[in-house]
Amino acid sequence: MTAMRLWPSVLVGLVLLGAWEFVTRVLHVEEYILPAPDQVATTLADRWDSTLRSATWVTGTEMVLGFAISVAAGLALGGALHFSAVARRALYPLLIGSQTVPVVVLAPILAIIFGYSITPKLILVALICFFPVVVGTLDGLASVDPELVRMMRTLHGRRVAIFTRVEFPAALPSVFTGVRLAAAYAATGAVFGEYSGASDGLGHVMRQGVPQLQSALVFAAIVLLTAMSVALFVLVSCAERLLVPWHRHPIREGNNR
Amino acid sequence: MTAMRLWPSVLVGLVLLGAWEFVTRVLHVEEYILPAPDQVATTLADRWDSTLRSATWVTGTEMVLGFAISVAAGLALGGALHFSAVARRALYPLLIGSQTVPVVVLAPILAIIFGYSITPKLILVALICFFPVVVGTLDGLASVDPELVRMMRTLHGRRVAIFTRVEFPAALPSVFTGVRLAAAYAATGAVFGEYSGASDGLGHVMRQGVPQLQSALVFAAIVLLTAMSVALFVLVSCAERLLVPWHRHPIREGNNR
Amino acid sequence: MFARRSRLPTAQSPAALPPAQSPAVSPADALRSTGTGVELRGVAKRFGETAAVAGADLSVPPNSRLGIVGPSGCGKSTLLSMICGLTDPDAGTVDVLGAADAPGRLARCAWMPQRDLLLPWRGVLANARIPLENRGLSRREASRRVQPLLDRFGLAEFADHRPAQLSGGMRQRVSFLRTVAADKPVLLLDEPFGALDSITRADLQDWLRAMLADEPRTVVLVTHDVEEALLLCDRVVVMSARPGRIVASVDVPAYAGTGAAARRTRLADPDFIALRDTVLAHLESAR
Amino acid sequence: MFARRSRLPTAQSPAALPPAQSPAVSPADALRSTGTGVELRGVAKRFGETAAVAGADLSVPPNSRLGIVGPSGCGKSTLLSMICGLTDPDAGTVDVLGAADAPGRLARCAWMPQRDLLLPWRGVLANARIPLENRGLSRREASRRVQPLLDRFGLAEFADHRPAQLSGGMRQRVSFLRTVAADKPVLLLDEPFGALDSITRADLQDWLRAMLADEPRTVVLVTHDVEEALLLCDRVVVMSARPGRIVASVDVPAYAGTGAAARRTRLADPDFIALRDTVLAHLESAR
Amino acid sequence: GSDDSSSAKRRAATVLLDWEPNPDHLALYSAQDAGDYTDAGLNVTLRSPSDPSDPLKLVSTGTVDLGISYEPEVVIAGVEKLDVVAVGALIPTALNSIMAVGSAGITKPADLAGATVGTSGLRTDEAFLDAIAKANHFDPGAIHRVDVGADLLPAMISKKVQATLGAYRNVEGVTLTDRGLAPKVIPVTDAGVPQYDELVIVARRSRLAKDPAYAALVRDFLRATAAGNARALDDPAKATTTLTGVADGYDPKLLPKMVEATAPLLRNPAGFGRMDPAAWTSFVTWMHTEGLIKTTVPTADVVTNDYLPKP
Ligand SMILES: Nc1ncnc2c1ncn2[C@@H]1O[C@H](COP(=O)(O)OP(=O)(O)OP(=O)(O)O)[C@@H](O)[C@H]1O
Ligand SMILES: Nc1ncnc2c1ncn2[C@@H]1O[C@H](COP(=O)(O)OP(=O)(O)OP(=O)(O)O)[C@@H](O)[C@H]1O
Ligand SMILES: [Mg+2]
Ligand SMILES: [Mg+2]
Repeated sequence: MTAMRLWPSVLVGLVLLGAWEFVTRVLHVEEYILPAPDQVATTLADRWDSTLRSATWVTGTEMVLGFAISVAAGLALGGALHFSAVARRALYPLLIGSQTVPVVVLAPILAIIFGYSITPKLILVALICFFPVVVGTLDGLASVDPELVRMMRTLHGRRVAIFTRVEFPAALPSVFTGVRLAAAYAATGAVFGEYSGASDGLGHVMRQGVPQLQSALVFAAIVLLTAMSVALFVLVSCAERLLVPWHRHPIREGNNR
Repeated sequence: MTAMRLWPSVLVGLVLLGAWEFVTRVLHVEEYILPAPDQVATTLADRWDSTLRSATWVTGTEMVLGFAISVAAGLALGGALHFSAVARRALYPLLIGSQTVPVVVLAPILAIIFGYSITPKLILVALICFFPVVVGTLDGLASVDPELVRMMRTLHGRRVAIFTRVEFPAALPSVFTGVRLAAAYAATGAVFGEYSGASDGLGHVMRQGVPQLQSALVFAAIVLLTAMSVALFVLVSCAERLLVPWHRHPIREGNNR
Repeated sequence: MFARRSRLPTAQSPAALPPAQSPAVSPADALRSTGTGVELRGVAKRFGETAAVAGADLSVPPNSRLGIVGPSGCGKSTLLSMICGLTDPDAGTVDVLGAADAPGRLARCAWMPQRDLLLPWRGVLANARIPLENRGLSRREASRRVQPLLDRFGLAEFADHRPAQLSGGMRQRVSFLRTVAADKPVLLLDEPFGALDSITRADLQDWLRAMLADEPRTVVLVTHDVEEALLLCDRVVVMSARPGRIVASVDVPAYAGTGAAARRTRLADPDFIALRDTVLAHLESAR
Repeated sequence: MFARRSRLPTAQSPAALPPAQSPAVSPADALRSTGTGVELRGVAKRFGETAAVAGADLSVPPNSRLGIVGPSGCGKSTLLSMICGLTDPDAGTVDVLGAADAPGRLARCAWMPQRDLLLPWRGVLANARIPLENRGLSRREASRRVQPLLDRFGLAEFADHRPAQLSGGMRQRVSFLRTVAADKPVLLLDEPFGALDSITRADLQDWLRAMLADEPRTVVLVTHDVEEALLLCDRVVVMSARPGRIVASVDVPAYAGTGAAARRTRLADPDFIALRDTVLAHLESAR
Repeated sequence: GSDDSSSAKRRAATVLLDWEPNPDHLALYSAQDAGDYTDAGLNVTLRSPSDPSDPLKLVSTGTVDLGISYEPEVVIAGVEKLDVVAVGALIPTALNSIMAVGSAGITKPADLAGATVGTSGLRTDEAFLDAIAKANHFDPGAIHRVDVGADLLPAMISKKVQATLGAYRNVEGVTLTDRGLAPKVIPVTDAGVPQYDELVIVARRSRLAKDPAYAALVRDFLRATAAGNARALDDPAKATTTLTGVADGYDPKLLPKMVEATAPLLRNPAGFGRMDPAAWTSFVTWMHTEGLIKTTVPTADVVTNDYLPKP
């Protein structure tokens, strides 16, 4: 079953590897531009113990923690904004603004405030990831069937009950759209965080590897980042399947679709 | 009416400016970290003709074009993937991977393929912005009420008709979640695009200004970027109001909410 | 006390059910102590171009039962939603057990919507116990209290099924059950049994009659089934086609007994048939 | 030709309506040329633990009308969805006008679901013309063809209203209209008039009877209203409680005439009343 | 592509800079602005890269004709078998410096012992620090290093670090001075790092040998750049104006000072662009001993003066 569901990814992965190998070997794309898959694999193995393991661990920690913070913050903010159209109109431009302040500008400010610890990195990851969660949450909450809310109001439903029992569950699919996006952006966030000064992590490895023309090492880092991203993404999708079982997997069996 | 709807944003904007002014003047935060609003305003005015106007134009063009490409590509890809669960499973990891490859790695590759034109910048903007559109489209399409689809099938509805007349309209709210996110990311995308080698644009200005501690100039660029982002976002929201009128503004008037 | 009226057929202590947490209602008895029932004066409502209700006057004495019949689209559902305070009338006043403000009316009315409006992510039991959860009961306790009604309505077997897994009639029964479980002094029922076969429908009508006999409530029942209105209500009014106004009112003499036999007798009663034909004639001319 | 059967009351040339674009159906006449109507043999369906339908056998001759009544939740809707090819039976065979495969059945059946399933983003007119748009007609042309039905069903004024702005009965009428506009040889109607008041309902029943008299189709009608089944159908079957099987079948003699008078006569006819009581008795014992 | 007549069609040459336009590129922009390239029959486009390593990669692949890079990076590229060679020095001396604001109390390299030093995180910067420590007789481990990425200035000004390594004396040094922070600037080459050429012009090595037209283009480019360099030295005010047009992100008030600080560094006693192969050889050796490269590379493979105008 699981094997059946995975083979397309595996197949595409293999085709892609083949194409990659083809491009590098047959079209002779230079190794420092695009290293061949086997070079990346070799580097991955050779540098795992010395460099990549600890870097993966550091970056993975930043990703997971930053992601968790951003989901919590995004849900809280989205929920809070939902309660007031005025607050929403007032703060939405700020939220968008928060996405246009580039990392290069924020990084020094954060470093000065928080020093060169993990904190500024977490803040950067969270800042990048919380936005889709907020937008997903707000959009989900705004699209709840108003009739359901009306129904709740006649059934002793007060504001909080309506939120927790109707609005939030109804918004969950849309919330998960945002959370899924956040999961995909966590890697980018962590790399940027590390660009602003870090002594370990995959972003740091890349930053050192690029001027050293260590393309195979850089690609090995990218492979690891992608693997972690995909893992986080899959995790989120599993959580969704668990938490939103009524949705997108309707049990209406035997339909001729 | 419109004035009434705008005052919260304006108020918050003023409060924020006040707080900013306070932080910079009273707490004496260094100018190179956070310039005072009036410094930013002065710079905005002083450097508008010499630098910022043309940079804004360049970056704005990249944003709008890249955004348009990403929406088109995201819709097309999301729609295409919707038709095949196998393709979805196969390509989703690739899509996530596309979000974890950093600009420094992509830029030389793009330069080799496309040379130094606006093309690589547009590709970078599109690469950043298309992802939320794909995810929004896919999530929207997956959550269409299967009963509506069944109904269509008995009414001469063939695959394409079902898609255009039921699935796509039903998915639009979720598509717009993605498009709205894409609009917010277009600025980031353009700035990154310019990091791939540009001779004009706000990203170019910032990349020069940041190491030089030209904070007022950098913040002026950020203000311009944010303004353009918000404008794009508002534009998308207006388009949504126009295209999805049955949603989130149900005409059920007079409800006691 | 609220719980005194509770007909949830469990052996609970009367004080166990906490009072509704609505701020507008303090002691539950206050909700029923006034002399008025449901009063509408000159109530009107437009939706854009459409005049849905035009100057409706209605007076439902406390603990009496009013049936409303009328052509499709004449504003019956709109009227119910104005009574319970979910929709504001454009003109006129609505008074429910002494409350004229929307929150006060909301606190007094339980509304069974025409569409079932079940929560798709909750199973049958979880949907049914929503009003009790809203009143602060634990899930366990709330489940314990609605379980007997599930059994009674033939839904016990489906307690964990989600709405998408139910038949249309089952969904309607869950919706009805949920409204009853809210345990409010005023019941506004919008076609409560429209999706039920005649046998199940008769059964539920009987149950409702018995429940109301046991502990009277003020009921406004919208239905397309004239017989149903006449069987369940003290008075039946006929609404005209849009814009809806009350064009006829028929008082219905009470009848005793429950069960299929009493019902059959009632349906065959010439007085009843005459009454039915009167209402139908009004309805015909109301078109 | 397909269009020959079209009863959309417009003055169109018979060839104007293009054939359905389903790949399974080539010349429209092929759909109706076979001698069989709808045939079910040992059809069964389970949903997990729930046995919805158990070994149903049914035979509906072409162009005849079958009514199905049965307790709520006995599998009537499931049966319809198996006939039209939207749900695969676990066991047994279904044959519709000679087609045993699901796509073939889908091409032959128009299904009116129990829930109205209107598209929330389309207005009344746009919802009603969906089947015509699906067959390749332009919006203009499709609108032109369904407009007379809108007028006939009292929806003309609401042509641009979206479903959320309609009353329950109006939504049901749109859904019925849409099903009829699909212009298929087999009509599967799941409680088509359940949300309508008695007068509107009688009117639509009359319309349906006249339409079917004019150009017969094979109809399977699920209803909770036994009188409705008897007024509209040639034969009425009773399904047992879950797991649903056919437990009784009653042939209904035809009656002539349309309009309120004919209807009243029919309802008062002692034979008719006897028939009704027979079905009700079967229903009672089917529970 | 090339062409026999210089009047009809000018030869296009794309030059990828090492970074955004800045005072280091005075010679290039002066030449561009004064029409030296046009006079040489060239149509030169100057471009910014996404990363300083781009010029090496893209010159090596032939995507661009010429690039600006750094001597240490060119050596690394040579070791990595990139098809590049330095054909001229744009800045014939080291710019990278130990830098500290006056109040930090760092006055000589030995003060770095026990100090917190911010670096840009590059391996070369780390190696420079090690070398400085050894040359000044203290344990490299006594330097507390903080990788501050690109944010060297804020790190110094906010006193998160006492000193930095990686900043250029003609740019960051000027900024600090302008802010009245009385910076102490010690070029790394004064602290124990061997002399090297900070910025060099690189060309594609194999093509130089095979394609006479390309060789001619490189020669013409270098000659025109030399002319530009001379112009910048002659008329710094004019050069400043030229630069102001392209260095958008710089403070227009500060640019003249930066140009002023840069001008002396542009002077090459051996003639514009000349590089000292012997110095390169010892720098390669130094890099090897410091572990920056795993194998050495023949000097002739990475540097040549053959295309420079004869002095
Ligand atoms: N939200 C709304 N927006 C616009 N028009 C509405 C809205 N709600 C109801 N209407 C209109 O008001 C009129 C009365 O609707 P209502 O639902 O009250 O009818 P009803 O008597 O309940 O009909 P039915 O018996 O068919 O349920 C209808 O014409 C309907 O189109
Ligand atoms: N998708 C489903 N998943 C699980 N169970 C289902 C599903 N659809 C129907 N059922 C079950 O099958 C049985 C028959 O359902 P069906 O809708 O056919 O009943 P029905 O005869 O149409 O009832 P009603 O008259 O109430 O509409 C019910 O017990 C229902 O719970
Ligand atoms: Mg209604
Ligand atoms: Mg059903």
